[in-house]
Amino acid sequence: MTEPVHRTLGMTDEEYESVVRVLDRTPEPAELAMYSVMWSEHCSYKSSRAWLGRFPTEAPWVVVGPGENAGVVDLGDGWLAALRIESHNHPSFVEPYQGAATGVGGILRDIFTMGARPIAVWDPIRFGSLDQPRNRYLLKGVVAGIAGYGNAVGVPTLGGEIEFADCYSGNPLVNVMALGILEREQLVLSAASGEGNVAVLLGAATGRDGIGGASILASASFDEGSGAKRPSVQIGDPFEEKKLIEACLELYERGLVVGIQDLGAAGISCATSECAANGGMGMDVDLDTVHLREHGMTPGEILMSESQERMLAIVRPEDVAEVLALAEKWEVDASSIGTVTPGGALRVFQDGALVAEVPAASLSEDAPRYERPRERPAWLDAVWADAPDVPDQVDVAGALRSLLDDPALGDRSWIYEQYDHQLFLNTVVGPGNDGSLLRIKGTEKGLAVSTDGDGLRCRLDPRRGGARIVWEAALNVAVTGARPYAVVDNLNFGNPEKPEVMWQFVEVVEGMSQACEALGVPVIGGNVSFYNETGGVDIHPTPVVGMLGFCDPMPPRAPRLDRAEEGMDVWLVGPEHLDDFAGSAFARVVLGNEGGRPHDADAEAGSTVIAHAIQLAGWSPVLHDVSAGGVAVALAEICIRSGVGAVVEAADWRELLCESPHRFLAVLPPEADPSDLSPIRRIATMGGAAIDFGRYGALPLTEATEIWRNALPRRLA
Amino acid sequence: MKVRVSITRKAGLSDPEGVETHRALHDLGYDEVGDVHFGRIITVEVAGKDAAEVQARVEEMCERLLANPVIEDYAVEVLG
Amino acid sequence: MKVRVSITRKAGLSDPEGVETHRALHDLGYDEVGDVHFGRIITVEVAGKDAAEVQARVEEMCERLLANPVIEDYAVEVLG
Amino acid sequence: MTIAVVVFPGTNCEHDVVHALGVLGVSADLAWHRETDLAGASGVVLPGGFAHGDYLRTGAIARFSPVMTEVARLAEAGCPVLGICNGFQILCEAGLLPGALVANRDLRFVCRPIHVRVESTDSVLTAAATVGDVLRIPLNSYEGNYVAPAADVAALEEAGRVMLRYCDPSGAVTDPANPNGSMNAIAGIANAAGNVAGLMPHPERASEEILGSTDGRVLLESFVAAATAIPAGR
Ligand SMILES: Nc1ncnc2c1ncn2[C@@H]1O[C@H](COP(=O)(O)OP(=O)(O)O)[C@@H](O)[C@H]1O
Ligand SMILES: [Mg+2]
Repeated sequence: MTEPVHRTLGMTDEEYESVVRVLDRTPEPAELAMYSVMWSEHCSYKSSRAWLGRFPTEAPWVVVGPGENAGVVDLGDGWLAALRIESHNHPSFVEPYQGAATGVGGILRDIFTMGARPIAVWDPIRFGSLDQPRNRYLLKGVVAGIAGYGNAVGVPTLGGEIEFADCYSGNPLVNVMALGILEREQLVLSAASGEGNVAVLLGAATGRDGIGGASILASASFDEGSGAKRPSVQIGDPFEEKKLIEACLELYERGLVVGIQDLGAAGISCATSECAANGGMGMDVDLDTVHLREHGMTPGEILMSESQERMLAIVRPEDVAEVLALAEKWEVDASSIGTVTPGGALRVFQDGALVAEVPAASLSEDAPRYERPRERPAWLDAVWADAPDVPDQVDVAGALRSLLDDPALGDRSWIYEQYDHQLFLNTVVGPGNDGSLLRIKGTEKGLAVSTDGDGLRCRLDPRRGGARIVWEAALNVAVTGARPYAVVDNLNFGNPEKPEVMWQFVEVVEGMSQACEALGVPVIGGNVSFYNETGGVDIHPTPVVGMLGFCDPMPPRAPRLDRAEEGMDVWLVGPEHLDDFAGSAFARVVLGNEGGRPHDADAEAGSTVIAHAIQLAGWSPVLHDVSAGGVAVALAEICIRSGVGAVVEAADWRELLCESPHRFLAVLPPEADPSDLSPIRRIATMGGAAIDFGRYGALPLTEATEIWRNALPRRLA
Repeated sequence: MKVRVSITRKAGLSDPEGVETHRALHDLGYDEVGDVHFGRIITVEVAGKDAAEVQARVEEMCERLLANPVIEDYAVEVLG
Repeated sequence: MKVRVSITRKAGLSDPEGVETHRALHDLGYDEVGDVHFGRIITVEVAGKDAAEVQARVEEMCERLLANPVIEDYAVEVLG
Repeated sequence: MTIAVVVFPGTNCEHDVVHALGVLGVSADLAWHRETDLAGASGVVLPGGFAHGDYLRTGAIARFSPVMTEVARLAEAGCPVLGICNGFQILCEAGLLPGALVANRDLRFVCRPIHVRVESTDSVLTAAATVGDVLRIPLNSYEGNYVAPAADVAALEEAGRVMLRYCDPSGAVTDPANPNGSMNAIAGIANAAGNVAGLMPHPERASEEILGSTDGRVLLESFVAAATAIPAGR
């Protein structure tokens, strides 16, 4: 017995019935292909949509909130910033280089679709243990792919993060975030208004890439049987994208487009239907005019192709010639493929015959919505009961040795030195610090950005974990002098058809929402990646936050980790520690424990500490937030980067190694007295050739440096 | 023995280098040029007496390291 | 006609890809592997009837564009 | 005096070069690669990036752009021509400088500040510097590994045409301080007349304190001084 076609396309019988109801007839093959992709989890958010409304999305500075290709905020004086995050998890597992490369390409298109010039990329990534060759291969391939595409397309990669855990072995996470800036007049949206306007397809030729493809793949579990669903891998072409960026930016500058949309999942069918639906219009599309890379493509294949580096611009008829000429100047292929029509129908023709006719809006608006069952995982109580068994006394220097050797805590320069992180001459604080800080030339304004996630802590308590990553990201931008301004999020989860996973999802959304509300920071966009499971095992619930911070003016000399000097004092700013070891690096690396229940964020303390950080950033040589590895690792990073030791005078070992939230270190000149910035206390003095914890031992600086620098390279050699 | 491995991208996948080189050849006036495709050759010196055995070993190297079977095809020729 | 161009680095000039691949093969236990050299293959579809003429044209393309004579050697085979 | 900064499809450092020259008080104009006349320029910069995607071979396709005929003419006429990173690669491919740049020794892209030692001041790149100066300047390349037939390298050395060599912070030329495996640790060279020069590191990325270093300024200043000294577009 052969399976009905809709099932091979990943559609349930009920969903198929809805298509029949919408059309009031049996769908043609091309139509079924369109619905199957547009109604996939990846495109329709059918399992998550009900919950995403919880996020606070409003603030006076929000220009474009969630729903468009990227969120946009106002920076004053006519300047806007656009931010967006996406996942490319499954494609990167199939082919790490191209998967990651095309992830970068896709996220950049989301930015310049808004009219913005992309100015920076971040890459939060997660893998299984580097003990396994396959994971080393994946990490190297992903980093090379991000470098290969990002560097060549000419957009610097300013940071990211990396975690390792077994749950990512069969399912690495590759998220990418991009930032753009634009002047207000250049903002464009994806609405096709105006009957008779022309849809111009710009960019690469259309081939059989990712047919039935990337989006379906990202909407189903990944197991042995999924070979059949495997799309042909897409090959990224950064050169084509670079030309496309320049061509589109010039189109906007000359006011030649009415609306524009990038081609991502579901290719032409998605772009045409969304443009039409957003403008309350319809569109006639002629597939014979699409520039094809391969012979004999069916209408369904052309419509669904996920070939990279393509854009769909909506242009007034009288401007078409100028648009085509401009494309030619930039050596970008372009052709008119459609016309905006009244009435809301998307009609597709090939060889003069009508091959599909659907209500454009139905592809997105009539998509199914599921409120899937939720249930708190039964295993959680046992996990909480398995709290780290913390000893009375610890050799902090010894523990630090192990922590600095952890691949997620050691030096990440092996990664970020493969990325151009200086192009455009905006990078005031680059990777290797907490947040990166970019200047906007010709203004006093600065943008700070950090990406943060914490799979383990979110597994232990998704609500608290979700809140804490938001607070951590906020502090990471605050230590560069910027105030938290907007958030994008990437929610990487397991199979939503499992009630435990849905419960985790909803808890995370709640925790993140509470933190954003307390901070007064709007969520301006995001992405959901479900079905991150292999062989029935789900990944940790892994939300990733991208935090945009803003300052105007920028600090005259923003703090950096490498500016500590002999004789300076080290102050610990933040509330008393809470003995918070659950999910800490110390528990994981030194005690081998991954249980317990982490403490919650404290909105009041968090806000105070962020205000202190912003104030101190105006004049402190070094500020560094305390996160994985606690005060001990934070201090060690300052010592290593500045090339000077430290003597810790007053601190309990628990204070040094636990990971209570809302704390940072400030290294200040000896004459400074910041004690009015309570809660604050002096804990160490910079100097000497060791990181000296007194009765808890001392680690020679040279040794610490050696261990830290080699943590990643020695595992990848 | 000297072995030549030829690695080419699987049919149907895009080949940006080929496209750009095609464009450049036409700019230089070589209008007779049609499709251009890029690949790699790796020549490997392998100690061994038996050609069939060497062939099998190098094919294994291709699967494991030299080629990326997800996007590439390879051919191994033992040149002797 | 289909033409295969093989381009290899001139002997004596450094070939980082070859060196690195040699190292990686040994790491994987292929101790029988000696020298490894990297090169590119470019296959070009050329309109033309006369093999010798096509060969000459493609050699010219190599001299002008496809190879860098300072550091590379090339070989042109008309496959027909 | 104006300086032409050439833009190929895929070039990406053109605005950075214009900005850095602006910091020195010099104005520069972008010139699209299809232009055939740069007669108004008294100096030409080929900036970094990935001209034509660096496909086929770095610099290979760019060298045939119409503008390169004009660049060759100006070079011949003694006009200062500077290639930075991809620009250096293009000058080599075009035969205006000897040798070629191939993949880095360890096959990884390198973006970080490195040190170079000034070896000669006989070029538009180094005239304002002092032999022995050690400069800290960002490198940003995958194909930064300078190679040439041994005889060509010997001839370069003989003629004192190596301008910059990779070194450690103290100025010592050591193997670990060579970031990409370049022969003789060559980071920058010039033609026999000294008016055409190329280097892999990016001086424009080291021209403002706020970005971490100003060591690249002396190189850009050398170039600007040379451009000022000659009449436009000879
Ligand atoms: N995958 C990556 N790509 C680029 N930079 C990275 C990556 N992972 C970490 N980094 C950089 O290394 C530094 C330390 O990262 P991390 O410890 O995660 O920062 P924090 O704990 O302050 O959030 C940051 O500057 C970060 O941007
Ligand atoms: Mg931090």
